Amino acid sequence: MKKHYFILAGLILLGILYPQMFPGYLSVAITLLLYAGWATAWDILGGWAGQVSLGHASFVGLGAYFVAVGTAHHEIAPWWSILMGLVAAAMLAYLWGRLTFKLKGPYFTLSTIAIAEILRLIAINEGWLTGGATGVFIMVLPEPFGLDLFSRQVNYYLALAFAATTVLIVMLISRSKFGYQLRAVREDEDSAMASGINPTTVKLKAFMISGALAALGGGIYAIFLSFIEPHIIFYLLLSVQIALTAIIGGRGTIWGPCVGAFLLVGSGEVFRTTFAEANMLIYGLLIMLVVMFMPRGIVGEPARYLIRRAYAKRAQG
Amino acid sequence: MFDYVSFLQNLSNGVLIGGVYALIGVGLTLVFGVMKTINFAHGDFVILGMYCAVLLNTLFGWDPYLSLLVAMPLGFLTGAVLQRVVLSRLVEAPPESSLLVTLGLALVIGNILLLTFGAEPKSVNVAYASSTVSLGAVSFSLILLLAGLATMVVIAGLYAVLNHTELGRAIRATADNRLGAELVGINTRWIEAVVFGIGMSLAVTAGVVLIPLLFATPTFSGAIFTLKAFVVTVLGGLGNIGAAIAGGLLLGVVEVMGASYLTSDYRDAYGLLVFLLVLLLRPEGLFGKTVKRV
Amino acid sequence: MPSALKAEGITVTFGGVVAVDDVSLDVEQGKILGLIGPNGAGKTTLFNALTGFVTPQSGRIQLHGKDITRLPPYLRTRAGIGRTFQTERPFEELTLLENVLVASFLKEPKRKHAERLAMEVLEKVGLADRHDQPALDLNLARRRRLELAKALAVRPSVLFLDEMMAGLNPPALKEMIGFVRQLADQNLTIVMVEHIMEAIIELSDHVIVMANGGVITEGLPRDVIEDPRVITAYLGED
Amino acid sequence: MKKWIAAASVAPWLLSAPAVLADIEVGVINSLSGPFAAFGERYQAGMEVALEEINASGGVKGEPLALAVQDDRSEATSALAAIESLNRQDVPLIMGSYASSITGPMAQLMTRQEIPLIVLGSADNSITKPGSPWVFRAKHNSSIVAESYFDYFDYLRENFDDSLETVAMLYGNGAWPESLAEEGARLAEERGYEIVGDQSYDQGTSDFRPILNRFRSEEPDILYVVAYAEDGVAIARQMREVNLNAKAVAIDTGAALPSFIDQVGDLSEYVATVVSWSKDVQYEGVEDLYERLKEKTGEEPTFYEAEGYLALRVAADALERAESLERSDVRDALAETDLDTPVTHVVFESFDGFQGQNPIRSLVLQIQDGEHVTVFPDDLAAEDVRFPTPEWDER
Repeated sequence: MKKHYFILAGLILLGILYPQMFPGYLSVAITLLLYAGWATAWDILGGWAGQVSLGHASFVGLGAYFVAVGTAHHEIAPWWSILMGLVAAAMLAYLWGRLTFKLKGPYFTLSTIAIAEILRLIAINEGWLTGGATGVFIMVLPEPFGLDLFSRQVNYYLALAFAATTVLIVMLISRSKFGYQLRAVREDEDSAMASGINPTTVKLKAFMISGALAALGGGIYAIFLSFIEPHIIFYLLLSVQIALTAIIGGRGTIWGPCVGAFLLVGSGEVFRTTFAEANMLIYGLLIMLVVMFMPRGIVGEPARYLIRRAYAKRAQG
Repeated sequence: MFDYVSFLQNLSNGVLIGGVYALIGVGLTLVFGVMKTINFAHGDFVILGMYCAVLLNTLFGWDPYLSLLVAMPLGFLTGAVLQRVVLSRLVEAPPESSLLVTLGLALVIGNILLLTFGAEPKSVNVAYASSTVSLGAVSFSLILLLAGLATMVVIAGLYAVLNHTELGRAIRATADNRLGAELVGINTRWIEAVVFGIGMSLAVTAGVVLIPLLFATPTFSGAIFTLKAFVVTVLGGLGNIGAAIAGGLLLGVVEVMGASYLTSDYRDAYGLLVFLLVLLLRPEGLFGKTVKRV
Repeated sequence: MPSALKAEGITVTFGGVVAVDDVSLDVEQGKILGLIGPNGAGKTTLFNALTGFVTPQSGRIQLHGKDITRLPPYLRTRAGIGRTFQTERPFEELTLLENVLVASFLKEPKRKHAERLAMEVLEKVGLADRHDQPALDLNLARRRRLELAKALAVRPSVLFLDEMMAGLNPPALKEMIGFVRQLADQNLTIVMVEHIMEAIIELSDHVIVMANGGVITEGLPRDVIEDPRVITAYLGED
Repeated sequence: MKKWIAAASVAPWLLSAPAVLADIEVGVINSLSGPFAAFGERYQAGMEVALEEINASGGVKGEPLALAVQDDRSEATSALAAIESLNRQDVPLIMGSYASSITGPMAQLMTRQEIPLIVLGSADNSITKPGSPWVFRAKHNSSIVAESYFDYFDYLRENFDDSLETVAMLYGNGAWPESLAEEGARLAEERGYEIVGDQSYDQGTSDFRPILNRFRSEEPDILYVVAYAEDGVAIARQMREVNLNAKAVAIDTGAALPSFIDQVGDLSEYVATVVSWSKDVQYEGVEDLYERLKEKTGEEPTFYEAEGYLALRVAADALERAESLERSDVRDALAETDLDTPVTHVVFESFDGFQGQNPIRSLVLQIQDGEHVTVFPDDLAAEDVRFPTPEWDER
């Protein structure tokens, strides 16, 4: 376990130095860090609790809209509006989970798509609340300690802090009572109940943490874009991308979602500049190949192999 | 005063649109029934059918309905091959793998179409595109009527195959109880390929039938069709062919009535709300068999 | 001896089919109750009704005098019921210790204490030396022992064992019987569903025989298995 | 099929990316893949025609001009990455992109990084209102377009039928349709029209019958529709189907494409639509441009290609006049633009809260005998307006 903390510390250090080394590549890095954070947050529900959601864009959208509408229409500082967004996301997750957690497997997944689509339509049609389909511009932001929140560097460090926090939370969860409860519920709810675990409570907690963290990233995303529209924020494809990032990296692993983000955002950027119009085709093929040949994900598959090998060695020795 | 004529007009429009939805949904429900796989590329299969009709129309000037002769068998073959090459590998993989691989497949199909046909929306303009058939004060769109007719023919055909052929018995046996089917000597792997082929063939058919009505866009409308197909099948009951028709009609009527008498802004939300209610209150579908829950 | 578990008039129906028909039982503290009967007799359903996984249509269940009839399974666990499952599925990627931790956290929220408790039960079932191995590729006998350790880790006062002996080879069977004996000696109350007669005879203080959802006879193990009704019930099935 | 070849042939070229130092490169961020690719391709064709023209007449500052094109995959984050990538190549200015959801974030970032932006496709008001000193748009915006429609309605009211009063609005729920509807509602009130129907729809299955049936009972004089290509076609067909009549029918965006006439046929007659450019507009050089655009795409050109052409002409003009290729010099040159092109006249002004916006005169086209014909404003018109639209039964 210690090694995970060392890896995280090393990566954070690398992350802090990155803008000095590659000052011209910050936007890609911010996107990558946001996806790493979102996918890790998604994984708390989707991987650790085993409930595959295709509606996480709703939480991203909630966080983004709290920040954007807060600053643009109500002059609320982003640190307050993001807190409000976190609470709202947790509340949404609570209600959402209460409503749908009795559904299993694909039925739960389908219900998340439906709810996310309804939320998208609300965001588009209720202009008094969201600014409507024409979107919201963030023109001014306060400057805490003289920091320009619009600058790429500040965006970058916010995204880094977000991704690092999310990973740290997952690391803490993975070794905690809650983490073991999550695994128990994922594997077998009956067996979990026999261990005195209330599956609904555990899943609700996971959903609330997952949703709130996704909303946190959403708030940073809004500042990063500084212009948001419901069509792109509450987008089904964003939900799908978040889920795919975690799944391709490896569900229920600490580093899987981050590796997924590195691979998908990184390769997306490489394909964008090299394969021109074919880039989405190659992206789709990549997803198919990983799912077909590494069904547990890029981190999950070798981890399983390593455990097997270590066990086999010991059995011999 | 309540306007009965426009009510009947709206109701009949809802039923006709519902027929189209049913046609989109029936392939998805068949595949789910046998393979327990949720196919996210289903909508893109529909689009493939649309492009097939467009291509045959531009090359040979064929009427869209004529291109069914090519599209249906081609869809069947492609589907069966896809199942053998891609999906059959995932039997041992975690349960959501097939869902994910079809998501990837959807991206691949959409972008192959984009590279081949360009991004411009394509359609076939038939002379009868806005013709109507009148019955008293109520008029029906000819194309929607044809689509409804196609739905009935296709579903009747499917019903006949499932209930009156050896293959159909094998498919139903596999859907009911896979292990049991294997024990009586049914090659379930082969059945799955056939079923996926039929599913794709049905999706392609829907696309061809829809082309006089809608535009084919390579990367955009696939997800919309897939979503509609999900709603239809869940409303009816996943895996239940007959119920897909009922689910489609219900969705069509709910949407059209909502758009007519409430507000059209939330048209798609009406269907989704009913979808959620059904999921939560009757997960086996409105018209599915009651499943004993233990 | 006070009664540890008491059930009165338990009836369970599924869509009109009566699976358990008006069954009552009473187990004293520290005793072992054996539950036998042919397949489809309703043993497992009764077992699930007692542990909370099935809701009975009528009847009352008391644990140490407290009514638990309406409690969901996890609250029954917290009230003192532990159980094993026939289809045990350990978390393959976790070590044996971590597998047991899931359960031992219930009574010991601090990780250090939870680990100590988990080690204790692993020692009890003889898996302590393997505690840091992943549960991957564990053989059947060890999986059973791990399952038993998980059930014990919630510190139950009444332990339900669901066909723990099935499929074990003779030495493993002997071992398992030894574990269960020890547990009872430590004043744990045990209810076991079992097909292996050897285990029933050796362990049970009292045996209930079920067929078609009802109790056909009960009593001491030796008496019960010689009861002609029991023999008919089993043979009739073949 | 040619796309496949293009994709395959461009890949190795981009991988090796030989930096041709002699050229002056301007940045282009365009939607070449993803849902907006249909538009991106058209802008690209227009820019290429302008590029050929510019280089044929000696390039810029005596150097050949080249385009550094980056795909934004129809999403904002890729566009932002593309800005950084072009920034590293030190381009003097960037043109882009189609959707407001992409162009908005681009405008914000480029203002901060002080890179001149020439808007390619986005017509959303918010891009140039309040705008920034670094953002320039030669094409129209939602206010200008909505005003053109209502100027046209006013013109009809004054010259043909003073009873024109009621308006029914139908529009998609995207940014552009919604903003045109908002502006339309505002102008309707200002100019004394009554809104009798106001319905939006989500993208999807193109069934407008419920809405059109509703409108029919309101008997509007004017139908004001904002819909993209496929929806516009469906709306026109279904109007006939449900027998919805109006004296004036305007369908924005969808009806401006040649494919609209192909798909809708005779039913498209009398439909009006506002564009920034048309092949029969009375500007100099229009026929020549039309021919070249047509040759490039092999299809009937549209205002999209023209806007792409326009953007690069504006860029080249500013680069030519700029004291150096420093961005601040290029910005200053852009601000002083006063350019005649076959598409329109370009100056960048501040007015009504806009900044860096060309107060372009939009054109109203009407479909007459299977052709798009410029009918308004008067001095740019090629033909007279046909009014009123006859009822379906009388056609």
